[in-house]
Formats: sequence, C-alpha cells, structure tokens
Amino acid sequence: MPHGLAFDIAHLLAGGLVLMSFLLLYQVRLYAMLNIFALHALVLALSVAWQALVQGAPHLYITALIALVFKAITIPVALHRIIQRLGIHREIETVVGIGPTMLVGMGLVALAMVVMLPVTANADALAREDLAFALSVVLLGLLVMVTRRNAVSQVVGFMSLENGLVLAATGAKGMPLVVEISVAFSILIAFIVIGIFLFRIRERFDTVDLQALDRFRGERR
Amino acid sequence: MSPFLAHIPLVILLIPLSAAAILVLLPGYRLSAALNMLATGTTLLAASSLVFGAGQIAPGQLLVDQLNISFIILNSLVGFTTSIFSATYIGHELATGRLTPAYLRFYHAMYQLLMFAMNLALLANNIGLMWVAVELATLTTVVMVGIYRTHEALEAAWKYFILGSVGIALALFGTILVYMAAQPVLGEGADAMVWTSLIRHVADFDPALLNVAFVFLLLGYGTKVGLAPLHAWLPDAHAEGPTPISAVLSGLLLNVALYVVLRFKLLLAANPAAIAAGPLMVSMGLSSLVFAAFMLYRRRDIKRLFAYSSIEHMGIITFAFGIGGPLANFAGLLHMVMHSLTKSAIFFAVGHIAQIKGTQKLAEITGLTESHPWLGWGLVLGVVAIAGLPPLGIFMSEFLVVSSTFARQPLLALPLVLGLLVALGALLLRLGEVAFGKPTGSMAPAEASYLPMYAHLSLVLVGGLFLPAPLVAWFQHVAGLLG
Amino acid sequence: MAVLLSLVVQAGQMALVLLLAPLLTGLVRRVKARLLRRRGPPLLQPYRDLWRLLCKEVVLAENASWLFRATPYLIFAATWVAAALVPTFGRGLMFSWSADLIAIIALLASARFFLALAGMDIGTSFGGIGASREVMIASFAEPAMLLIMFSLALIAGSTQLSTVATYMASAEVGLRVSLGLALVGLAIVALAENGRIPVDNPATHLELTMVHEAMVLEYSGRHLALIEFTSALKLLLYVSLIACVFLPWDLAPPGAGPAAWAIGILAYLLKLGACACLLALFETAIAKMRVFRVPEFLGAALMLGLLGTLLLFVSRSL
Amino acid sequence: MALAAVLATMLGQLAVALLAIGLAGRGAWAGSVLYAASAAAGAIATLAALASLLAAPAPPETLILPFGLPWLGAHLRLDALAAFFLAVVNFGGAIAALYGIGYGAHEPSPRRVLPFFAAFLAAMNLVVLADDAFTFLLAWECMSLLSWALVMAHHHSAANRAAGHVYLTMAGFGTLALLLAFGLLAGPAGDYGFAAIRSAPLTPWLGGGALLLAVLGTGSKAGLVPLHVWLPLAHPAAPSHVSALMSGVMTKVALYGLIRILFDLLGPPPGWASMVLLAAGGATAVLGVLQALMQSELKRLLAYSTIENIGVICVGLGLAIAFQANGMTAASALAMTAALCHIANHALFKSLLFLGAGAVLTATGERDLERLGGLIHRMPQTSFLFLIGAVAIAALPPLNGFVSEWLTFQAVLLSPVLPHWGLKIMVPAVGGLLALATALAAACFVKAFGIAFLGRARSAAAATAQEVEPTRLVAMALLALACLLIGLLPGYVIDGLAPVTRDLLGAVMPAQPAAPWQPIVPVVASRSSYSGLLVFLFIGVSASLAALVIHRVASHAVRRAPAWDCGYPEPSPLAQYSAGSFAQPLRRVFGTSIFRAREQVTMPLPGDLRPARFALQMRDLVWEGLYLPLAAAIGYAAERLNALQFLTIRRYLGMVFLALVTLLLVLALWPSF
Repeated sequence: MPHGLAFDIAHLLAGGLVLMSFLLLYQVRLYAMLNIFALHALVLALSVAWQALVQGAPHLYITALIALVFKAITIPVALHRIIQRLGIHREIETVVGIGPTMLVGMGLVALAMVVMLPVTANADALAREDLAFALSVVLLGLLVMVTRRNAVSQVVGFMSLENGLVLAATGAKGMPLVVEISVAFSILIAFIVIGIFLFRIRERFDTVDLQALDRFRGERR
Repeated sequence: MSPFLAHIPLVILLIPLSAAAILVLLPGYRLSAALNMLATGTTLLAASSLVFGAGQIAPGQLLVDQLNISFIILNSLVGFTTSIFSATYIGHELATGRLTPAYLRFYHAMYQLLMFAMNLALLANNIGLMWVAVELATLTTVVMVGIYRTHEALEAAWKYFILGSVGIALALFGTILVYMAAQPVLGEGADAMVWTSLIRHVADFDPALLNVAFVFLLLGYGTKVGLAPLHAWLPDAHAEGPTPISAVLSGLLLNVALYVVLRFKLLLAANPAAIAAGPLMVSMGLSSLVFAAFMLYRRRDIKRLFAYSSIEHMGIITFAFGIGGPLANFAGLLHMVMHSLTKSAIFFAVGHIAQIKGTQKLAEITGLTESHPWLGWGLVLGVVAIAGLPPLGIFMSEFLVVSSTFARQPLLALPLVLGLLVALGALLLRLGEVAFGKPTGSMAPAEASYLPMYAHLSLVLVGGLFLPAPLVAWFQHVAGLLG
Repeated sequence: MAVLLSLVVQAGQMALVLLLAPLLTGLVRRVKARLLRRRGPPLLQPYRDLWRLLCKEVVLAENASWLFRATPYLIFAATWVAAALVPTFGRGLMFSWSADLIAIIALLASARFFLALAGMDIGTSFGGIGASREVMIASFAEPAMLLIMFSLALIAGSTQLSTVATYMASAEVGLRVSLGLALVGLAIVALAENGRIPVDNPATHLELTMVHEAMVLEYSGRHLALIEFTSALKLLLYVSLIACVFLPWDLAPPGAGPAAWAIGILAYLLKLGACACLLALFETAIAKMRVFRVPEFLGAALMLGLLGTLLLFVSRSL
Repeated sequence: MALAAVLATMLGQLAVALLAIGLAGRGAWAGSVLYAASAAAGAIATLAALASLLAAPAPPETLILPFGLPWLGAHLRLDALAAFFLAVVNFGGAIAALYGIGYGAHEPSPRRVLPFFAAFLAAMNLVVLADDAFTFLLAWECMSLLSWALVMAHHHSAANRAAGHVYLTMAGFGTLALLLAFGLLAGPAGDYGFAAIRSAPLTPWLGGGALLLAVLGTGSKAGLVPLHVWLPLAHPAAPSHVSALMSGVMTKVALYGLIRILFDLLGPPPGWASMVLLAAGGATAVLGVLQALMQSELKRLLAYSTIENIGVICVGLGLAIAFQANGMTAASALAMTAALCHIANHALFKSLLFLGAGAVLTATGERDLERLGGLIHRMPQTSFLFLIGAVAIAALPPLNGFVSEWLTFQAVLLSPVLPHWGLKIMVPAVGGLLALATALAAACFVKAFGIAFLGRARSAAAATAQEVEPTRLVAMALLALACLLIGLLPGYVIDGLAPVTRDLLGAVMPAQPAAPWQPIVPVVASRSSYSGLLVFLFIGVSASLAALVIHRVASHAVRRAPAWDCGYPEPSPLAQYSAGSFAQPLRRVFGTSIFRAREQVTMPLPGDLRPARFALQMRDLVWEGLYLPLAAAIGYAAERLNALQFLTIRRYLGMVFLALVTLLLVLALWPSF
C-alpha cells in the first residue's frame, strides 16, 4: 500500500470524525443527534478498520466491530427507545446558542492543532494528524456535554469523546490493550445508558429545581 | 531477591480477588464480615513482608519498588482496620434495616474487589494496566456509594460516575500520549507501556508530547484525587455512601490516584527537557487547598465537612510534590501517610456517631465528649490532627511543607499558610460545636470498635514525634527519586 | 558621730514638716480670708482643730472593716515619709537617696490608693463618688507629673531631688522655656493633687461637687484628724517640691553646720509663706470648675510637660 | 545537671497527666495527690532552674533527643535566659498546682482539667528549653492546644466555646507567623537548629521580615494590641488556677519567644524594631488598662490588665533594642533587666490575683463584680492577699510592681541621649503613655478590690461566702510573700538577671550594692536610687509611731453606728457605687472616643412612678474594625464559593472542561514552545 494513499484515507476518515462532531454540536433535536452519532461511530469504525489494515494489526478489527455494532447500532437504538419512553423526543435544549457553540468548537479545534502539531514533530505524520484530530474530537465531545442539558444528549457527547479516544488509541501504532480498553469503555457506556434507563434520570444532569437539590444534600439552610 | 518474595505481589492481588469471589457467594453477616477481616489481615501480612525485599521486584506486569511499597503497606493497613470498623458498622446498619442481607453480600464482595483494584493500581508495572485498575476501583466505589439506594445516594453515585468517567477518559488520552512519546524510542508493542522501561528511556522521549500527556493525566487522575475544580463528586460520594467506604475513599483511593500522578511526574522529572510538572501541580494543589478551606465554613453535614477537608489535604500533598525537592517530597509522602491514617480514623468516629445520633447533620450533633467520651475525644484528637496541630503527625508534615516551600518559593508560602489558617478556623469552629456543649440527640451507649480509630491515632501521634530511622531513610530515598 | 548627727538632721526634717504642715494650711486660709475681706481664723486654728478631733470619740460605721481603720495610719505614714524625702532646708540628707522623685510620687499614689479604698469600704454612694473621681483626677495628674519630672530630669540629669536641687542652684542652668513650662505644669498638678480650687474645694460639702471630702465623709475623731493632717502634709510636700526645684537657694549642703541649717530653715519659711500667699491669691481669683472639665485642665499640664521635654531636645541639639 | 532535672520533672508532669486521665474523677483524693505531685515537680524544676541561673556563667547545657524532625532531632538547651523563664514558669506552675489541690475539689469535671493542666506545664517547659525551630513550634502549639482544652473545660457555656475557637484560631495564626519567621531565619539551606540560625548571616530585608513575623507570632500569643482579642475571652473562661497560668505564665512564655528570636537568633536587632515594639507596647498598655477599667467581670478585668502589663514589658524590650542599636549597652541592659523583672513580677502578682478571683468564684459562685461586695468581712485572708496583689500590680511601693515600673522609667529617662530623632520624640511620649497606664491601673484595681471586697454585699451569695481552704491560702500567701520580697530586696533579682543580659546584650547592670538597706542603683547613685526595704521600714516606723502617739494622747472611744452618708443612708446595698458607676468618670473622658461609649438616661416625667433607666453602649473598635470585617470577608467568600456545592453535573463538567482548556492553552503558550 503506498504511503500517500494510506495517509490520505486515514486523514480523511479522521477529519470526517471531527466533522461529525461538529454536526453533533450543531444538532438540537435528540433524534437528529442520535442519527449523527450513529454516523460518528460508523466513521470511527471505518477509521479503525483502515488503521487495522494499514498497521497490519488484525486485533483492531475487533475494535472496529465493537464500534460498529455497539456504538453505531445498539446504543442509538437503545437511546431511541429511552427517549420515547421518557417522552422527551421533542425537546430542544441547548445552554448557549448554536452559533457561539460552533465558534467555541472552532477555537477548540484550533487549540488542538496548536497543542498537538508542534508536539508530535518526531512522530510520523499519520500518528500526528490522527492525534490532533482525536484531541479535537475529545474536546468537542466535552463541549457537547457541557452545552446540553439533557441526559441523553450528554451521553451522546460522552460517547463521541470516547470515540476520539479510540481514534487516538488506534492511531498510536502498536499500542497494546486497545481492544481491552474499547471493551472497557463500552461497558462503561452501557452502565451509563442502563443508569439512565433504570433510574429514570431524565434531568439529573442539569436539574433546574434547586430546592430538590437542597433536599437531597441537606446542605443549605 | 528471594523467590518467595517474588510471589508476594501476586499473593497481594490474589487474596482479595478470591475473597471477593467467595464473599459473593457467602450468606450471613458474621461469617462474611469475619472473612472480610481475615482477607484484609492476610493481605496486610503479605504486604508487610515486602519490607524485607531490598530493591525492586518486578514479576511480570507487576512492580514493587521503593515508591509503591509504602503505599501498598498503608493501603493494606487501612484496608484491614477499616474492615474491622466495617464489621461493627455494618452490623448496626443491618440491625436498623438500612442494608438488606443481599446487599450486604454484595457489599463485602465489592469491598474486596476495591482492595484488589487499588492494589493492582499500585502494583501495576504497566501504565495501561494502571489505568484499568483505577477505572475498576472507581466503578466499584460507584456501586458502593449508591448501595443505600436512597435518592441522595443514587444522585451522589451518579455524579461520581459521570465525573469519574470523564476523568477516566482524559487519563486514557494522557496514557495514549505517553505511549506515543515512548513508541519511537521503545518501538511498538507492550514494552512502550511498561513503566520500568519507560523510566529507563524517558530521557529520549519527545518532551513536548510528555507535557501534553501530563496535562491530561493530571486532570484525569486529578479528578480521582479530588483536586478542585475537579472535585465535585467527592463530597457527595463521601457523604452518601456507607462510612467505611468514605474512610477508604479518603484514606486510600485518593492516595492511589495521586500515586499514579506521581508515577507520571517521575517520568517527567527524568526527562530534562520536559516542563516541570511542578507549576501545574502547585497551582492545582493551591487552588484545592484554598477552595476547600473556604468550603469548610458552610458545611452542615459532618461527612461532607471531612470530605472537603480531604480535598484540602490532597491539595496540600499535591502542592508539596509540585514544589519538589527532597524536603517537599518527603513532606508530601509523610503528609499522605498521616492524612490517610487520620482521615480514616475520623471517619471511623463519624460513622459511629452518625449511627448513634441517627443523623449526619452537624447541627444535631453536639456535646460528644460528654455523651460519648471515647468517640468524642477520638474525634477531637482526629480533628486536631487534621487541622495540623501538634503533637500529631500532620503538624510535622505541614511544618515541612511550609518550610520547604519557603526555601524554594517564598511567595507561595503565603497563600499556603492563609489557606491552612482559614481551614483551621473552620474545623475548630465545627469541632467546638460537635464535641463540646450540651449533648443533644440520642444518648444511647455506643456499640463501637474503638480499636481501629485509636490504633490510627496513636500511629499518627507517634509519627508526629518520632519517625523511625529506616522509614525516614526510605522516604528520603523516594523523595530523592521524585526529584 | 557623723552618722548620729545626720540621723538627727533627718529626724529634724521629719519633725519640721510635721510641725509646719498645719501652719501652712492655716496660713493659706488666713490669707484667703483676708483677700475676701474677712478676718478669718487664727493661724493656729488647724492645730486646734486637730487636737479637738483627736479628743473626740470615733463613730465607726457598722460595716467598717479593718482596712477602714488602718488606712488613716497608712496614708499618714506614706505621706509623711514622702514629705520627709523632699529637701526642705538642706540637701543630701541621710536617707534622701532611698527614694527619688518617682518613688515620692508613687508613695503619694499609695496613699491615694488606700484612701480611695477606704472611701469605698462603708458602701455608701458618696464614698464611691469620691473614690471614682479621685482616681480619675489622679490618672491625669500622675502622667503629667511624670512628664514634668522627665523634663526636669533631662535638665538636671537625675531624678534624685537633692541632685536636681544642686543643679538648679548652680549657674549652669540659666533660663529655659522648658523650666517655665514645667513650673506651670507642676503648679497645676499640685492644685489637683491637693484638691484645691479649681479642681476641688476643701471647704465645701456641697454634695455633688466634692471629691476628697466625699471619700472621707465617714471618718471621725482621731481618724479624721490623721486624714486632715495628711492633707496638710501633702500640701506642704508639694510646696516644698516646687520650692526646692524652682527656688533652690540657700539649701544647706550635706554635712553643713548648724548655721547653714538655720539659714536654710529661714529661707524655707520664707518660701512657704510666699507660696501660700500665691496659692491663696490664685484660689480667690478663680472659680471651681465642673468635674468633667478637670481632665482638660490636667490635660493642659500633660501637654506642658510633653512640650517642655520636646523643647529641651530642640534646644539641646541646636 | 539542671537540664536533666527539669526534663525529669517534665516527664513527671506527663506521668501525672496520663494518670489523671484514668484517675481524675475517682474521688477528691486522687485529684489532690495528682495536684500535689505536679506541684512537687514544679517546685523541683524551679529550684533546678534557679540553681542553673545562679551558677552562670557556666556554659549552657545542651542535649539532643531522638525526637522531632528525623534529621535534626530535638535539640534542648538551658542557658541563662531559659533558666530564668523556667524558674518563672515552674514557680507559677507549682503554685497553681498547689492551689489546685483545694480548687480541684470544686471542679465539676476534673477529667477535663487535670490531665491537660499537667501536660500544659510540661509543654511550657519544653518551649523554653527548645533549641530548634521544630521542637519550639511543636511545644508552642502544644501549649496553645492544651490550654485550649482547658478553656473548653466548662464547655456548656456557648461563650466559652466561642472563646476557645477564637483562641485556637489566633494561636494557629501565631504559629504560622512564627513558622514563616523561622523559615526566613533558617534561609534556603533550611537548617532549623537554633545554633545554625544564630550563626547564619541575614540580609537586612530578610531579617526585618523575620522580625516582623516574629513580633506578630509571639505578639498574638502574648496579647499585643491588636492581636489581643482572644485573651480576654479565653483567660477568664478557664478554671481559675489555669487562668493564673495562662495570664501569669503563658504570656511570659510568649515573650520568651520574642526575646529569644529578637535578641538571640536574629543577632543584634535593627534599631527600627524598637519603634515597632515601643508603639505596640504603649498602645497595648493604655488600651489594655482602659478596657480593664470598663469591665465588670473580675476575671475579665484581670485578663485585660494582663494585656496592659504585656505592653509595659514590650516597652522595656523596645528600649533595650533602641539602646543596643545605638551602642549604649549599659542602658540596654537596664531596659532589658526592667522588662525581665516585670515579667517575673507580673507572673507573681497576676497569678495571685487570678487565684484570688478563683477563691471568690468558688466561695460565691459569682464572677460579676456587680454581685459581689463586702467580702473583706467574710473572707479576710483572701481579701488581704488579694489586696497585696492589687497594690503590687498598681505599681505602688514597696511591692515588686513598683520596682520594675521604676526601672522601666529609669530606662525611659536615659533615652534623650539616643541619637535617633524619631526615638527621641517617641520615647518620652511612650513614657507618658506608660505613666498614664500605671495611674489607670491603680484606678482599675481600686475598683476591682473596692467593689468586690469592700462595701456591702450585693447578693446573697456574697453575703454568705466562706473563706477558702488553707492550701489555697498558702498558695496565695506564697505568691504574696514573693511579691513582698522582690519589692524589698530587688537588688538580688537584678544581680540574678545579670547572666541573662550578659548573654543577650553583652552587658550587665552595675552590681547592686549589697549594704546597707539594699538600694538599687540603675546607673549611678547620684542619678537615681531606690531602696524598697528602707521605704518599707520608714513607713512601718512612721505608721507605728503615729499609732503609738495617737493611742497615748487621743481618745480611745469607738462607737459603732449606722453609716452617716451625709444624713441620707440608703438601706439597699444596690445603691452603692457599682463597678459601672465607678468607671463612669473615666469612661466619660476616654470611652466616648476609644470605645464609642454612649450613655442614655431615660427619666420618667414628674409624677410617673416608673424607674429611671440607664443604658450604656460600648463598642470594641479593634474587634469591630479588624476582626469582624475579616470574619465577614471569610464568610462572604465562603458563602460565594458555597454556591459551587449546588451546581448541576453539567456545570461541574463545565469546570473540568474549563480547567482542561486552560491548561492546554497555557501549554500552547508556554514560552519554551
């Protein structure tokens, strides 16, 4: 495989992941977000698979498969059902407007580049680009978590963050334990989703009912 | 190295793991509590035998060196005393019906699993394994915090879970970056994640990459340490879970997370071109200290109060390691040990107090030295120690922290001292209300085991006056390593 | 032999102040009366008063304690000792070194301390009024006195009255502003300490204005006699003090013969007479002030003392 | 040898403390035995310390124990200064313990007192003996902590608890200030042994910083204005024999710290330091005594009076610095001797007064002056002893208080020779303040003794009070005797202090002439001299003479009758002058500005039968101007930050996010990149 092509495709896929993150940031409706996330996971799966191919590391296919099956299919479906069950599918809930959020997102991507590109001067270009994109995805995922009120959209944010991690992990050539880590994270996410489902945590991420919080914590006068 | 000692690390891991497996199946409170104690006790014995091993032992993916040996012993010790405390504590919970037998079985298994996870994190010679262990420890404690299944407990567990997950994610990113830095030097594969080989070659790593990695690791594991502004989970998790877990959280888990941070600081210190990790740790430590000191004033829940005090002390320790130098590192290590012992002793007292009084509200607990002298004076001693007053151990470590800061960064000593003073004022204010005055609430005699509490306190007392020479030499050696 | 002689001289001084004290009081009263165009009591009236009081029975309040009965003797002794240590007709008497000016002031303060306590012993409101006002006045008079003494000590280089007097009589001293300020200050303090107009009126029993008299209201008979005697002694002490510092002429030097002593005594009598006349004149010319004006009055003395000290620094270093 | 003896007694005290944990409360005998043991240990240590002081100039004894900082050990050193303070501490301690034998029987919860009491004594000893910064601070803070526990002994009162809180917080402040001071003194090398600190050179700036911090640290413990606020709260709250220790002895240990750091560790202190001490001392003396005058609670009054005396001592120390900085070592020795002498004297008479107050407290159950009165009839011995203490503290001859005040004034009078203009002007002004404070102190103790012991009983408790046990009287009598002896024979004390000033300043006061009549001569006899013995004899002889003559010639008749009171005797004892009314003239003069005192009289209209009402409002400007704003600021910050406890998870995540972005930004902009 010629190096140029391998690099370009990897670059494309990683860039696509960043783009998907931006789309996530842009979406305000829950269903739309879930769909975008499914796409996000799909791009990740492709990217991981490509890395598996390029690096000649077959175990990475497992990670790709997990991403595909678990994140692109199972979780979105599960969340769909939760949204229906909780009856929050119509909610539009962002803390700040989309415009400023996107601007901040741009800034984050720029930050990721500034931090990462000079840093990885010694590493090969593939890892370098990958890492910068991965950091962007991580930061954007955090941004999603911070700017959304709804538990489900925050979970989506967390999962996109985690996708960034997997991207970084697979980009690091020959990193051991990648599969284990992706499994561990999937379990974590499953826990979160189950938590939302079991405990009916609908708004617990950002309750506006301060009195309720006081009662819970017994801390205020 | 004797072949016998080479297996000890494995034993330390296997005992809790197998105990967890047995405990999950074991019905009956007395039996499982006894087994719990037995398991932690034997772990302690095994861990203590590590003292006899000179130098490093690194069987497989595990590592015992000067740095972690004290942590392991401390971990096993507090784990053991907490299991003794837990036996009486849980008995009472069972009697009052706050816990059902089914959950109890679960509780003991989780306790051992937590011990396993923490010991694994301490023993791991692989930064990936370390990460996995910390995650496991987090998950088990999440479950334990939520074990009462009250609204508040679930809320606390949930918060802990979410913040912890984000922290874990950040830590993982940092770990990946370290691997990336190591990979050009050590080549692909597992070797680039093994700590012993990392430290040997770290001087050749890309320093810039290490810097970024450290930011992520500090924030990621710092969330576990409870550094402000990443601390939010800590007070609620301490307050809403069973008190033995609060004791283990404050006394051990925070230490384990900090230990991991220290490991990475060691890496950075060994690379001359990397930025000093110091300034970052100093600023995080100082902000935690000052922030927690002010937060102490408005606390109405006794366990939250001491949880914030843990944040404060973690801040001090992080600060000390950030300042660096043999003296400050020594102080940090000493403070870590003393804080673990003291804080868990305080939680032992608090646990019994809250059980007797049936409340955790500070306003409803007064006059303890009169109604329950043993508990009350134990609490007084503990708070006096935690406030940094002599002749208890934290006084010595705070003395060293302040004086070493003064020697290196005189201006930083001022906010440090102010933070200490503000915290002192708050703790004494609460102590005056809780331990003195006319007793209120239930006067029922305590069914408490004073042994763990007073054992810890006497260790802290001795530590404040007299440190045995081998311990000192050992700390000094580690402090030298930490740079 | 010499020791015995100086002992006799010291005893003579003690006897002298004892003898002259009522006379000085009588003289002041007499001159005052004359200034008011009254005939006034005879000069020896104070002696008669004392004798009459001594012969009367003591009426003791029911709850008077031992302190109340002991106080007259104590304050009499303290004041007498203090008066005996101030040079009157001669310098360098045998025991003059046993206490300097500070100690003399402190002896007077002891007397006042016990008198104020005695005033409170019976538990009447008048005793309390007197005691509380007395200590207020004293708390201004004492610092003022100390600052005055400070400037004196600066000039003379000593707080020992004999040394001060020697220095003052010598030619080195010259005329200084500080000395004038000190004199005025000392006069003010002396008025206050002796309960003279304008601070207090020794002749009144008008209830709310009295200070000293209120404290001793419960005393009678021989106790009262001692207290009256003490007041007279105190007046004499202050006059002697002013005389020895500001009119230091013709003081007999230590170890001098009877002739010098005779001259000294004569000069002393003259000085007393002059001071008594001045005091009477002043008291006639001025009205008594309200109690709460007194701090301001004494504050003036305090300021004068401080000013005198500061001026000295200026003059010294220039 | 002496050091070993003192160490042994310290161990003895600790043993007493440990035994007391188990035994106290098992019956009166246990308390008595333990207190007696503690008193014996104190007495032995006093003797050892005195022997060491008199044996000087022997080289100081040193000892290194394997405790404390591992690489340093606990260094102990017994030199002349330490020996002097050990004598003060242990004598005070022994007397307090002796008093405790009787007083302890009245203690409702002996377990909260006895263990801490004995340990407290040991801690104070250790402060004085410590020869490295760690041991010093350890002992220093232990001393605070143990006395805090003693303040909390009567913990049911909310005021006591508040006092304890303020106290220990301020103590923490002091310790941290001292810690920073030692940090500066030890320098970057960080050798905390005093020997190393002594020999290390220090730049003027660092030395100045260390000096100010040391003044802050020790001043907060000694009660220098404006760091004194805890003292009048905490001292009265403790049991009375502990109050005596805290006021009489612990404040002296604080001053020991000041002297040790300023004169010994710092090397010769800079001249400007004298101005700091003089200003602080003068202000402390006057403010302390004015506050004391305004109090109506006996123990609180005594506590404020302690503040005054600390001010007086600080003036002496300030003068010593001023003289030394200008090369006048003899004058400096005089000022230092005056300060040390006052330290010993104040320890004696303040202990005596607090013990007296304790006797009153147990006999009547009252601490409020307004409910006492007439105790001189019910408790004659206590009254007499208290009177001696009052005379001594009022600095009246021939007792000891006068001696040290007199020496201080002599030092003040030497100041014109100082070359520095600021000092030239400042010292006389401070001298004036000192004189004012002395006069006010006399007024204050006229009030204290007059209201509490004289007049008629203002409450039933005061009317039925009983004299206290003989052991307590003996304890007080010993103190009174010491007051008298030092007052009469001050020359011995001055000579005894010579080794201390020689060590610290390299100069001594002239040896005091031994005979005849034991006069003391600060510089030369022609300048000033004073003989307490002679004055005492003189007064005694003249008083006896007067009594003799009067009994010969005068009428002996005595008739008891109702009080005259200008013909209008008031039957109710409540019509007597009260503590508040006694202070009224001085309150009118000083209080309106310094305490913002406001009096309000509500007179009913003529014909209205309601009583007239008098309301008095006073404010503590230091408390309101310094401490309340500080507390408010902390409260405000705490309240504001507390909002962070009630955020949602999203916001907490936001904080994590912000922290991450900030750190990354910092990293991106790091100069090395």
